[in-house]
Amino acid sequence: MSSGITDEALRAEVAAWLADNWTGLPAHHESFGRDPRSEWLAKVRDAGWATPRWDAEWHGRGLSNEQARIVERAFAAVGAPGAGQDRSNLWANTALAHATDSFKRTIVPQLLAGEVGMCLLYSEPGAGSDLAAVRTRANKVEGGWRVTGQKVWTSGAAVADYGMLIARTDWDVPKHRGISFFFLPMKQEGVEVRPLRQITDESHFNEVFITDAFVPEENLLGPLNGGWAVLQTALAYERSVMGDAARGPRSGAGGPKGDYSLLGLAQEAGRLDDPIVRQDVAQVIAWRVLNKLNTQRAKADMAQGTSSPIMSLGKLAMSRILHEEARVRTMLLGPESLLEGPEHPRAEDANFLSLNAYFTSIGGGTDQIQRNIIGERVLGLPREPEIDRTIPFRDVRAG
Amino acid sequence: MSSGITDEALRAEVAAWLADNWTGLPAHHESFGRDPRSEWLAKVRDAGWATPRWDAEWHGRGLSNEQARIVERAFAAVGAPGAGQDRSNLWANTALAHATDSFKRTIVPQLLAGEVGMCLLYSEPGAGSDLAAVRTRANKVEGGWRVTGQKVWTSGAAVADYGMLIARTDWDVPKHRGISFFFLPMKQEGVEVRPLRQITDESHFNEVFITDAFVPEENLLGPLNGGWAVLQTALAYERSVMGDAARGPRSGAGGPKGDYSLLGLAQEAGRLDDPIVRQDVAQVIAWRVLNKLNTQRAKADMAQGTSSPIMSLGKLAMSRILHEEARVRTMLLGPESLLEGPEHPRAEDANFLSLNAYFTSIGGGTDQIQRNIIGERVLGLPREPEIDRTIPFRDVRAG
Amino acid sequence: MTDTLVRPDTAPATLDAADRAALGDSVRRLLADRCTEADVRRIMDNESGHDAALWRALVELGVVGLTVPEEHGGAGLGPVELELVMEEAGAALLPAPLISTAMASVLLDGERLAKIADGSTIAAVAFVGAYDWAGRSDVRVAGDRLTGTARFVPDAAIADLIVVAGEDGVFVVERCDVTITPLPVFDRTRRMADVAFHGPATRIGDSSCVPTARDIGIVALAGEQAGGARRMLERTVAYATERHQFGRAIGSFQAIKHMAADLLLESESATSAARDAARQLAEGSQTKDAAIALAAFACADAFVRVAKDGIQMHGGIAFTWTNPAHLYLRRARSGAQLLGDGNHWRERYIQALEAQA
Amino acid sequence: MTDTLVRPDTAPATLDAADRAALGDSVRRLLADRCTEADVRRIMDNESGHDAALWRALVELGVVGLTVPEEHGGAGLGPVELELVMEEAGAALLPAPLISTAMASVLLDGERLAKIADGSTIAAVAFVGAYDWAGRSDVRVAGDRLTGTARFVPDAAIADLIVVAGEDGVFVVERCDVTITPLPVFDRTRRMADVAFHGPATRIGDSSCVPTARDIGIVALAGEQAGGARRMLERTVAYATERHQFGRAIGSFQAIKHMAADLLLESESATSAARDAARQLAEGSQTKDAAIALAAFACADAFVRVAKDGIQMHGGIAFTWTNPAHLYLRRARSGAQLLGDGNHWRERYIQALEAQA
Repeated sequence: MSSGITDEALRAEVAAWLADNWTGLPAHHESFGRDPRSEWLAKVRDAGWATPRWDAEWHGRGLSNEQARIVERAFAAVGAPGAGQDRSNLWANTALAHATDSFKRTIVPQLLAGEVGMCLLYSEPGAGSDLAAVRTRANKVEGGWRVTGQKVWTSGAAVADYGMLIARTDWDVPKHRGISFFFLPMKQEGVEVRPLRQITDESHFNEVFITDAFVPEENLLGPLNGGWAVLQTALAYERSVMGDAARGPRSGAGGPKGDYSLLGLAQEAGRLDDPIVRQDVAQVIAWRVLNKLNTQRAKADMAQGTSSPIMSLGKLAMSRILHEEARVRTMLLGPESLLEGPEHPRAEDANFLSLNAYFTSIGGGTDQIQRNIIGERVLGLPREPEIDRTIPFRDVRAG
Repeated sequence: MSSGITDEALRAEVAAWLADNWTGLPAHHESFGRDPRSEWLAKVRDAGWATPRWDAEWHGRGLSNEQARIVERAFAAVGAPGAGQDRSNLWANTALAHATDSFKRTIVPQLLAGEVGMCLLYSEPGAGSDLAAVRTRANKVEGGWRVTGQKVWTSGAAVADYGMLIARTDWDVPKHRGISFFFLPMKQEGVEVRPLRQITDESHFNEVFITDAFVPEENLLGPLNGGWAVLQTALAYERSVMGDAARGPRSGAGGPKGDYSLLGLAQEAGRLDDPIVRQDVAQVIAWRVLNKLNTQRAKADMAQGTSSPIMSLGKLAMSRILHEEARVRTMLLGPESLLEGPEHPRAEDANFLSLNAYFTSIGGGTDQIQRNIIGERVLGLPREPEIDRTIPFRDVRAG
Repeated sequence: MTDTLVRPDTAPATLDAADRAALGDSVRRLLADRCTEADVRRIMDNESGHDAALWRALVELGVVGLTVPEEHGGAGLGPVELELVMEEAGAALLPAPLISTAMASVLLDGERLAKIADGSTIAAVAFVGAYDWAGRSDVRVAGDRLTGTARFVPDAAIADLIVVAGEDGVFVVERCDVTITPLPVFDRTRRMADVAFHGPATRIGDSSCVPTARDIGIVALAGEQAGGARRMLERTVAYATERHQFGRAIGSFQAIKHMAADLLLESESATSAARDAARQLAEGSQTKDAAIALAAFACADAFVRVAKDGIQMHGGIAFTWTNPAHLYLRRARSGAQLLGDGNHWRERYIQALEAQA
Repeated sequence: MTDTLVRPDTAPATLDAADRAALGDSVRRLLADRCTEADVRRIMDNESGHDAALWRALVELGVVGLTVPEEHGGAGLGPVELELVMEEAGAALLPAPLISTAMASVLLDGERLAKIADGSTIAAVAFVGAYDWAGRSDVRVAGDRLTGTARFVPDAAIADLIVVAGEDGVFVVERCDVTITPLPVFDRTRRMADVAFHGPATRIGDSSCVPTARDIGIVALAGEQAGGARRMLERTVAYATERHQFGRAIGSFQAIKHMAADLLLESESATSAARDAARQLAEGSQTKDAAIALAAFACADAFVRVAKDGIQMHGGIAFTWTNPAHLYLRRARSGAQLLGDGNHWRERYIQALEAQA
């Protein structure tokens, strides 16, 4: 699609707009829940920069991918957020693609401005790797559904206005065919959020207990019992950004960060004269750099319109990197790694990483599930025969 | 079963017998085909030492396991072979347990004396990990069966008198239920043996092409179509000795052998001052020693009548050891590892090992199959659903 | 002098197989009763990390005085039995100063030994000088006076007595004569403290027993690690059998099953290594230095790996604080730094092999 | 002086994407036609390991003179194109002295360069002194005379010209002035020889181009390894799709599928590393030393691992001589020792990172 504007004109326009409008943001903000940057984001939305590839109807400008990147680069150059959400905003993309007309008119603008907080209600205690095994039920009632069940691994549930929910609406068909996808209002009786204590002793996630909660008819996304396909497109958004996004050490004082931080730590710890240390540090840094090179190559391939097998490897690669980096950090510190707490930031980093690495190797699909996906979708290897794919969900063994 | 003889009396008797009879063996012998040690072995058999645990009817003395070990130790002490074949002789054990009465009267004594050469006709090009998928057919004819098919990975086929053969005798039942087990006479038209060139450029194995070969009725072991169970007992014998038996480097001049040979090689190569080398050498030697300790513990457990989970780990352990040792040997040698041939024995060892390690990690059940076995039979994890277990073999997809 | 026995002056008794099994059973029963997961979590949350009542029960069972000679009120047993007991301790994640007191039992003399065995004294051991593997302590000896700080001393905060062991000899210092700074530790089942010395100390011996004390510590720790690895694997296999995804127990998938098989190799190898080191130490074998070094890194590595991969095999449930899997990983990580890390002991292993050759 | 370009005095052209793709296609087509598995096996069994007709075809396609400046009859291209061509060479296990001639192209001058490009001369490069990574050669320079032996020189037995490169400068020696001893090699697609010098030699330059020659060699080798790894993985995946056991394609089992996924990561990472090193070398990037070192070990390790695990995934069929899997492992093993092994380049990598910091 061509918008008719030249690159130069576009560049000038966005620069001028930013010069007129961008004055920076409050220093601190919380990344979950209602976005305190809403005022700015609303401005970006209304100017058409939030979703430059979309039509004007959806606050966009119908720009080509190349021109949209001009906009994104201009925002990035001054550090202003909010541009290019037509590629990055999971919630808005999902709603635009699948929500009912009336619902998306309301919700999409709000999502683009960060005016509503969102969370994911996918996983359950009995449905982790196997999301299609969800047992949360949505029963049809007048004007909507009543939902009952338990969800886990939900970030930001406590401050969310809506949860993207998968729930079972038909128990008498095979598991993938009886699931529906909803925007569940979170601020209601019947939705109870309890923080989940992680092995890192943090609580970034919640359990959500849903008891007879109401979701109105217009909040159904996609067809009734067609939620599995909606979920797949939503998951695809997530996966495509996961490789880069693994969280590092939490301490602010744990030495230099980034790909080469191990080198600094080894130096600090006085261990860089040990040839064994040098080999191990070199290998971990190498993996980090290789992962970055892979990602760059994937992006370049995609920009040229070729599909890239490399993107899906990022999360798996990062999982190895994080676990191995935890090992090497521990080795570098020796007995100091026995410690924890803010007074021992280097030990804190090593220990935190040794546990938090599972956030990447388990969360968002375990390494084992990732290898299945890479083997099947990228390399084209045949799927494993699935014994529960064709039988009514009622009859599937769970536990 | 108690034989009524005291340990002391038994010890004295076997010592006296050995003193009277054992004068050593010819220096060189070939381990496949007719055993040139037959004369000695026949003597051992006739004296009851070959199979001390068996009844006199089968050349034994009805000794307890403990007393039989007295006999074995006495033979081992002077280096005389042939004792305790009631535990070690795959062929004789299989025949005694499953052969027809008439056949075993003939064959068991011959097997104990090494008077007939044997080979295994199990694997086929299309049935490797999945032995139950054999497609060699045995069709019933007057007085026996006519066999047609192709077998691979057969050692000693060229000099064998019989092959222990599994062949399909019923195609209309699920795969495990249509297999029969035979002693196939090898010296006949219709049995053609071709050496198989391995990646090591050796030919220890053969392909055997069987075309309308005859096997007499009495050479059937176990019930018709009951060959799978016979095979299982035969395989159990093999597996129990595999962990120790992996072959090492072939060169005679490649430095000291055994668990600590890497240390000698590192020293010879002048690399033992490199801390990285020291770590890698230590780790490989450690794995070798641990495997030996595991095996000792397993044997001690079994002697006490407890079943040991450790025995089945030996082959898997050895596979890692051999591949890793090949890597470390290569690292120690540097560019010298590019060479081959008898003038470069250290390089020859490293390169040979890098290829021959697959003899252990693929041969006799791949590491992957081995992990299945350990997971299911030792740890008790549930079997994988098998899609071809219940359908007629005719309908199973092969390739 | 010889360092081949637990104490140069006393030959440790060795139980026969039946008595050894009975010892293991009695410890296992006690811990099943008194050291449940809930108990471990309760003790972890104590300020001291110690449960005096549980310790008392261990004293009464004879476990605390296991390697104390009978003449001093102990059971007079050796490394083989200690290793066996520690397998149970590791399996249960027992938070108690058993390794410290076992090491101290090698170093202490008559009356002090009796007080270890009867539970009236808890002793912590600080290895200094050449025996401080990571070189973090700076304890100086001048005559009979000690100054400086010993770092990362296990169980020091609950100890009545600090035993200082180095190439300059063995010293005891009363709790009241040192400054003890408890450290915030990642594995709260194994507490550590820094111990600052201000002069007063009593020399009780030369350095001849110090290597044996460290060897006893390694054997005890190796047993703990082997036991911990085995229990963590059992838990993981049990979970993989009961947890269903895709309509199947997850343990029926090769991804999980094959990891379990590899972990069995690790865990069984650790058990073999720990028991062999114990046996060789008890027998004063010529090759015991290699056996000790092998156990030191093989058992530490195995426990870390089984705990690590075990968490992965569990999936999300093991990412929660309430699941005990991470407690095993914490314990594995702390043991791996206690008396020397893997690289340290691999290097010592190859030195021992060179010395043997 | 700068060593940022292929030759200090010539800026390499860089093709646009379409031309680059066309170059890759033309090489792939030539090799699919003239360097089939049967051809590789035939050339392996040659005494020389060389096929003059195939070499002639590569000359005619412009591949041999790829990095020779246009003024000397070459294509005047750079590391990026060389790497691309070498990916195809590695995939096909091409037995031909492309790496040697590419390195020589950096070191040689006018007329000798023209003879490389037109195929009338094959040159082998012997790195000596500080550039002999494993220190096996003992070549001594006295004025313009060379004595001693260069060891493990690739392609020397078929070379018309030996180029000697070290810190004392660059020399050429005619074949007739040296004694060449072909070596029995494990990877018969890459022949080696020892070269003994008896004095006569011509100095053609100082040492300033030597690092670039080695860097070009690494980029070419890395490309070969990335291409080899990719093809070996493709072959393995194809076999795992077609081979059935237990009524299923073996690639449907997680044991095989998950190994394949891990190998894809290795193989894609190798491709990224090789291409990045080529780009940075072509651009004279400030961080090119790190990029070259990274490619050197990452590509070598990846090819070895993909070949190794690929054989395992095949099972018994790959244990036979007639299956080509082992040819990939042999090639991977020889490349991993050619210009420095993994440990060597990991150490150089960290040196480069230290220098950058």
